Amino acid sequence: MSDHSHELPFWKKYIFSVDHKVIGIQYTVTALLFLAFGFGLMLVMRYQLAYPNQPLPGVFASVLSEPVVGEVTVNEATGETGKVLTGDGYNAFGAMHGTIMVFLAIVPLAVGGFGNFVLPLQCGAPDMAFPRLNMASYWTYLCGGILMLFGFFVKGGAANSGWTSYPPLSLIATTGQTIWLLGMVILITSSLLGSVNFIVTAVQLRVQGLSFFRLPFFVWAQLVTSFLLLLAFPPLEAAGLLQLMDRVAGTSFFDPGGLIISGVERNSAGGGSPLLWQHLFWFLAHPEVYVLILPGLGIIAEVIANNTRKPLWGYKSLVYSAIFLGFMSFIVWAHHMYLTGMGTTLSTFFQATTMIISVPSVIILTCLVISLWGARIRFNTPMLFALSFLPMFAIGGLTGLPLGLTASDIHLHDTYYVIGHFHYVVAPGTIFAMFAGVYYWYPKASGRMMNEWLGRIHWFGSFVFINAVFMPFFFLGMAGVLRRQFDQTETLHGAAVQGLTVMATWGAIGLALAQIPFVINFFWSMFAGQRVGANPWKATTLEWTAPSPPPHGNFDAVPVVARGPYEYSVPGESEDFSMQATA
Amino acid sequence: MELLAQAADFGTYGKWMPPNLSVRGGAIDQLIEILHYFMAVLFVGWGIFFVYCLVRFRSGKGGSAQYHPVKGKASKYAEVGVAIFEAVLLLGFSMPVWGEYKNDPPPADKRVEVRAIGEQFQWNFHYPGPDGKFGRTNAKFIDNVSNTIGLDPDDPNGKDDIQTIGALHLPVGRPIYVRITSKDVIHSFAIPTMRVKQDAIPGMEVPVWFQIKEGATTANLLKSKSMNEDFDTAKTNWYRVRHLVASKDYADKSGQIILAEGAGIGLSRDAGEKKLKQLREAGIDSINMHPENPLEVICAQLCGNSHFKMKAQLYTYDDAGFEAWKKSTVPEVIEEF
Amino acid sequence: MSATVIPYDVKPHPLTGMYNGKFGIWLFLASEIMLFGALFSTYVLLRVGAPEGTWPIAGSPTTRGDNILQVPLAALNTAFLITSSVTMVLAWANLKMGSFKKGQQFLLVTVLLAGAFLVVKYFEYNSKLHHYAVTFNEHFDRDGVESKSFKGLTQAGTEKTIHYLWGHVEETKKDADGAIQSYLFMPDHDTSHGGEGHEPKAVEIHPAEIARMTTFGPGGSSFLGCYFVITGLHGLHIVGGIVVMLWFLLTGSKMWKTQPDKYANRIECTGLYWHFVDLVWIFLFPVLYLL
Amino acid sequence: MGSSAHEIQGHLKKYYMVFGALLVLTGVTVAVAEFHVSIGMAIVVALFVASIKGTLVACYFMHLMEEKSMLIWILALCALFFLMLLLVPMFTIGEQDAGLMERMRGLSPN
Ligand code: HEA
Ligand code: HEA
Ligand code: CUA
Ligand SMILES: [Cu+2]
Repeated sequence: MSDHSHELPFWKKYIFSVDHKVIGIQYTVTALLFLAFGFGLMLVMRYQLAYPNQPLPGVFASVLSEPVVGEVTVNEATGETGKVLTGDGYNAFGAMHGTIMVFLAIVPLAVGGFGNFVLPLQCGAPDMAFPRLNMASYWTYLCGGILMLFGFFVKGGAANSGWTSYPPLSLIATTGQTIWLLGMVILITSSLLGSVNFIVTAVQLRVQGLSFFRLPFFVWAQLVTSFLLLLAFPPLEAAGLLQLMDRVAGTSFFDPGGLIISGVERNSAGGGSPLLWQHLFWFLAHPEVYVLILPGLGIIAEVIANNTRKPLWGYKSLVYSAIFLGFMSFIVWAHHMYLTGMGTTLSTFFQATTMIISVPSVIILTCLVISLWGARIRFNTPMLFALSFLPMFAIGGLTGLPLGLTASDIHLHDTYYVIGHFHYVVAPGTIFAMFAGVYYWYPKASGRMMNEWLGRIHWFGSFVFINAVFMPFFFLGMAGVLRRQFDQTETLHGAAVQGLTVMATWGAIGLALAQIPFVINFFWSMFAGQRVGANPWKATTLEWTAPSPPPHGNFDAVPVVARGPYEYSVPGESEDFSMQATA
Repeated sequence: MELLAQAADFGTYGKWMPPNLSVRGGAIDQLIEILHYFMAVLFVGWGIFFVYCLVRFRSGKGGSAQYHPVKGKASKYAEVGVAIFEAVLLLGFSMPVWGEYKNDPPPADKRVEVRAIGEQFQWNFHYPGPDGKFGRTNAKFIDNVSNTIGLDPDDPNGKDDIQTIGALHLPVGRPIYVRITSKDVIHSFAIPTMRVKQDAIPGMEVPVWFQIKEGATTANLLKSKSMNEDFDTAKTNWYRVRHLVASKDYADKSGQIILAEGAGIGLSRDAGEKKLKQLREAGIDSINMHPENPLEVICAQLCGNSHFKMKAQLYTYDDAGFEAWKKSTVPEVIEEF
Repeated sequence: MSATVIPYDVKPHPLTGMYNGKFGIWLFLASEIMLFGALFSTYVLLRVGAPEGTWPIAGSPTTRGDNILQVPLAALNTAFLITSSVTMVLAWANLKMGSFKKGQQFLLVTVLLAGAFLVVKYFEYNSKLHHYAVTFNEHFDRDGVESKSFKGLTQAGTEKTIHYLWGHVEETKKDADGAIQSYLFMPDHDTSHGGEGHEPKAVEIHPAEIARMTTFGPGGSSFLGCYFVITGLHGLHIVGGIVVMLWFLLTGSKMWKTQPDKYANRIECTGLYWHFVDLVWIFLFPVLYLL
Repeated sequence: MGSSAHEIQGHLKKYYMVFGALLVLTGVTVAVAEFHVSIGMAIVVALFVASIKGTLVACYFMHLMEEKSMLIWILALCALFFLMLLLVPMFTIGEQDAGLMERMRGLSPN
C-alpha cells in the first residue's frame, strides 16, 4: 500500500505533500513559530508596560527597525537615544499579538496541526477525505500568515486597531490595516477549506465498527470545532470584505458619516453603522474562543484517559456538552458589546445565554476531574500539563462569569480583568493542552520519545511563571487598569498598582526562559530521542495501532473497531488497556 | 467637620477596587464581591477534590485502576447548584442593577445634564447653561481651540452654553445625566470611581446617569486620609509619586528646594527616581503627599496612539461650589463670534 | 497519484447518502449561506437605519432600488441564470444517462449563459460608474438649472435639507497645475415633474459649491455600496463557476473514459454550486432591484 | 443521489416544469413591483415569491428532497444562525433611543 510513497521526490514528500501527517507536522511547526513570534511581540510590549518610555534592552532594540515601530525617540529624562516603543508601535504589536496568537498560532496548531495529524488516524482513515484540498489549506494559511507579517513593513506599521479592528478607528488606520484585512480573508478561506475536510473525514471515513459513540472525545471536539469554523467564519469574511471596501473603495458600511477626524470632515456618503462590524466580528469571535478551547479539551481528555488508566467518567455527557457548547456559542456574542448602549431586553437575553453556556463547561470539567477518582495516575510530562490545565481553565472560566453579567461588566469591561480571564483559558489553558499534545503524540509522529526530564523542567517553569504573568491581571483589572494602555501610570488608579505590572513582566520573561528546555527537547529528540514502537503509552485509540511513524496510507491493514475508545483496566483482561482495533 | 469625617473613608486607590464614590456603585461592587465568593467556593471545593485525587490515586501506590464509573449524585447536585446560583445572580442582582442603569432616567427637571463628546484624544464637555437648553451644533462651526464641539453661534439656546475641554465639573448629591457621543472614532466614557462606563460611538448618543455621594467633593477628597494613605512616603515608587504633589516644600541640606508644593513630578521613570533619590539623600524619607486631583474620567476604548492618556479631570462640588463654578465660566468664547 | 484509496470517494456513504465530494460541497454551501447571509443582514440593517431621503441615494423620490437600477436588465439576467440552472441539471442528467456528448453540450450552454449574465452586468456597472450625484452646499441656480432638494429627517428628529443634482460630467476644466476649475455638468432628463419634463441643459459647476460629488459607484451611498459589494461577490462566484465548468469542458473526456461515474459526480457538485449561485440571485433580484 | 439512468429520464420532465414555474414567478415579481404597491406589501410579495423560487431550485435542481435528514439538519442549523445574525443587530437599533444612523453633520443634541 505504501510502497509508492518511497518513490516520491523530497519536495513532494515533505513540501507539497498531500499526506495528512506531513501536513499536520507542517502546520504544527509553522504554528509554533508563530506562537513564539507572537510571544516575542508581547515581551517587547511588557517591557514598555513595566518600564514606560525606557529604551528597550539590547536584543529587542536591535531587532526593531524603523518601519516596525515608527520612530526612534529620544528619552526625555536621560537624553539618551534608544529604541523606545511608540504608542502606535505598541498598538500595532498588541493587535498583531492578538491576531497572530488566535488566527496564526493556536487555531492552526490545534486544528491544523493536531486535527490533521490525529483525526484521520483516530478514525482509522488512510488520509483526509480531500488530500489535495488539505494541502491547499495549509498553503493558503501560510500565504495569509506571511502576508499578515508584511504589515510590519509598510509605512505606518502593522494594523494597530486591536485584533478586534473596530471601525471607524480601523477605517482611518494605516495601510497595515488593509493588509490585515486581506490576510484575514485569506486565512478564513484556509480554515473553511480545512473545516469542510475535517467534517467529511470524521463523518464518512470512519472505519467499520467505529460508530459515533465510539469516537475518541478528541474527534468529537474537532468535529464540533469544524462546524464552528464553517458557520461562524463566513460572516467575518463578509465583514472583512466590507471593511476592505470602506478602506479602498470609498464605501461607508461602518462609517455613520460626518466624522471629524482631527478637525477635518471625512468624505463619505455616511449611513453606515460602526456597531454592525462589532456584531459581525463577535458573531465569529465568540465561537472562535471555543475553537481555541475545544481541541484543547479534546487533547486533555485523551491524555487524562491514558494516564489515569481508566475510562473517562461520563463520556456521553462530555460529547453532549461539547455539542451543546458549540451550539450555544453562536448565540452569546453580544456579551462583548454590553457597553455599546445595549438596552435591557437584549442584554437579558445575552446574559442568560452566557450563563447557560457556562453549564456545559462546568460539566466537561467535572467529568474530567471525576475521571481521576479511582485512577492510577502516571505523572509523565503530558499528564502534568493536562492536570495543570484543569485548574487553570477553571480560573479562566470562572472569571468569565463576572464579565458575563452586565452589572459587574460595567466595572470590568476593557480592563485587565478581561485580559486575565481569557489568557487563563488560552495560555495556561490551551497552550498547556498543546504542550500536552506535543509530548503525547511526538513519539507517534517521529518514532522517538521526548526527553522526560527536560519536559518536567519545562512544565514546572511554565506553570510557575505563567501564573506569575496572569494572576496579577485580575488585581489590575479590579483596580480599574484598562487594557491596550501604552502606559498605565498615566492614570491615577493605574499608577497605584504599577508594581503588579512589573511583576507580570518578570513573569513573562521567566516564561520565555522556561521555553528553552522545550525548544532543545523538540529538536534534540528528533535525532536522539529514545526509539519506540507503535504504542509507547499503552493507549487504546486507533492511532496507536499504526506504526510510529505511520507510513503514507497509515495502517498496515485496515483496522476494525470492536470497542469504545477508553477501555482501560477492563476487569479480566490481561493488560490494563484494550485497544479499539481488533486484529 | 462632619463632612471631613466622612471624607476619611472614601477608600484608597490600589486596593482591590478603586474607591466608590457613586450612590449606585455599591450595588455593582456587591455583585462583584458575591461573585468572587461564589467562584472561590467552587474553586476551592473543586480544588480540594482534585488534589485529594492526585495524592490518593497516584500510580506509585500500585494496584489497578477502577474500571467501573463511580456512582454518586454529588456532581449532579454541584452542577445544578451552579446553574441555580447563576440564575439567582442574574435575576436577583445583575438585572435589577442594569435595569436601574438603563431604564429610569432621572426626571429632566431634577438632573444636571451634560454632553460628553469624545475626540482623539480629549474629552469635550458641553453644559446647557442657565436656560437648561443645549445649543445646536454643527460640524462647520468646529474650531479646534475655541469651539471644539461646533456650537452654532446663531442659536439663542447656545448663547449661554458652557464648553470645557478635559475638565468635567459636577455637583455631588444630585442626579447627573451624561449624554455621550463622539466626533471621530469609538471612545468609552469611563469614571472608575463612579462605576460608570459607556462607549462613545460616533453617530449615536447614549445617555448614562449616576449620582455622586454626598460629601465626595474634590476639596474633601484631597483632605481624605484614606484616599491618600497609599501615597504618604517617599519610599513609594515613582509611579505613585508621579501623580502627586507634595503638601509642603522640601529642601536639601544646602537649602535648595527639591520638591515644591504644588509641583508634579517628572514625566519619565528616571526623572521620578532621581527626585526620590535626591529626597532620600537629603534625609527625607517620609513626606506627605496628596493626589493633584483625585478623580479622573478616562477613555476605555482603544482610540489611537494616545488612547492611554486620553483623560479628563473630574471636579466635584457641593451645590454652592457648583453654582460658583458655573458663574466663573462666563461663556466669553461664545460672545466672540 | 496517491497510493492511498479514500473510501466513499465515488459511492455514497450509507449514513449521509452522499459521496465525499457531495457532502463536502454541501458543507461549503452552508458556509456560503452564512457569507451571503451576513451581507443580507448588512443590507437590512443599513436600510432600516437609513435616514429618510437617503435610500437608495440622497434625493431618491422613494426608497426603492429601481429609482436608480434598471429592472429590465436584471430581469433578463434572472432569466439567464434560471435557464443556466436548467441546462446545468440537464448536463448532469445526460451524463448520468450515459450521454457524454449531450452532457458537454448542455454544459457549454451553461457557460455561455453565465457569460451573457456577466456581459449584462458589465453594462449595468458601467452606466452606474459614469453617472454622478452632486450635493451642493446651498441651493444652486445657474443658467436656469436649479438644484433639487429634499428635506430629510435624521433619526434623532432633526430636519435637514439636501440640495442635489443627478447627471453626468461632460467636461472637466483644469487649470495649469491640474487643479479642477469647474465641471460642465449635464443634469438628467427630468421626468419627475410629470411626463416630458425640461430639456436638459449643461451647466458649469465650481468645486467650491459642491459639498460632495460622487458617481453612482460603491461610494455613492450605502445602498450602492451594498449593491456593488453583493452583486460583485456574486459576480465573482459566477466567474469561479465559469472557470470550473470550462475546465471540465476541456478536460472532461479524459476522465470520462476511465471514471465516468466520478466525472458525473464532479458535474453534480459543480451543479450544486451553480444552483446555489442562481439561488442567491433569486433573492438578490427582488431585494436590490424591486424593494 | 446515485439514481439510475432510467429514473433520471423520468426526472427530466420535472426539470422543465420547474423551469417554467421559475420564469413565470420572475414575471410575477416584476409585474407586482410595477404596480408600486405599498412597501410592506411589496416586501411580503417579493420575499414570498423569492422563497418559492428558492425552494423549487433547492428541492428539484439540488435534489434536496431526496437527501437524508442529516444534511437537512445541518442546513436548518445554518438557517437558524442566519436568522439570529439578521435579527439581533436589528433589535439593537430598536433598543437605542438615540438614532443609530444619525449623521454627525448635524452633531445635533436636540
Ligand atoms: C478559549 C477562550 C475562551 C473561553 C473558553 C471563554 C469562556 C467564557 N468567556 Fe470569555 N473571552 C475570551 C476567550 C474565552 N472565553 C476572549 C479572547 C475574550 C476577549 C476578547 C477581547 O475583547 O479581545 C473574552 C471575553 C469575554 C467577555 C467579554 C468581556 C468584556 O469585554 O467585557 C465575556 C462576557 O461575558 C466572557 C465570558 C465568558 C464565559 C461566561 C465563558 C464560559 O464559557 C466559561 C465557562 C467555564 C466555567 C464556568 C468554569 C468551569 C468549571 C469549573 C471551575 C468547575 C467548578 C465546579 C464544579 C465541578 C462544580 N468572555
Ligand atoms: C490564543 C490567544 C493568545 C495567547 C496564547 C496569548 C498569550 C500571551 N499573551 Fe496575549 N492576547 C491575546 C491572545 C493571546 N495571548 C489577545 C486576543 C489579546 C488582545 C489583543 C488586543 O487587545 O487587541 C492579547 C493581549 C495581551 C495583553 C494585553 C495587551 C494590552 O491590552 O495592551 C498581554 C499583556 O501582558 C498579553 C500577554 C500574553 C502573554 C504573556 C502570553 C503568553 O502566554 C505567551 C506564551 C507563549 C509561549 C509560552 C510560547 C511557547 C512556544 C514556543 C517557545 C515555541 C517553540 C518553537 C518551536 C519548538 C518551533 N496578551
Ligand atoms: Cu479615546 Cu481611548
Ligand atoms: Cu465571548
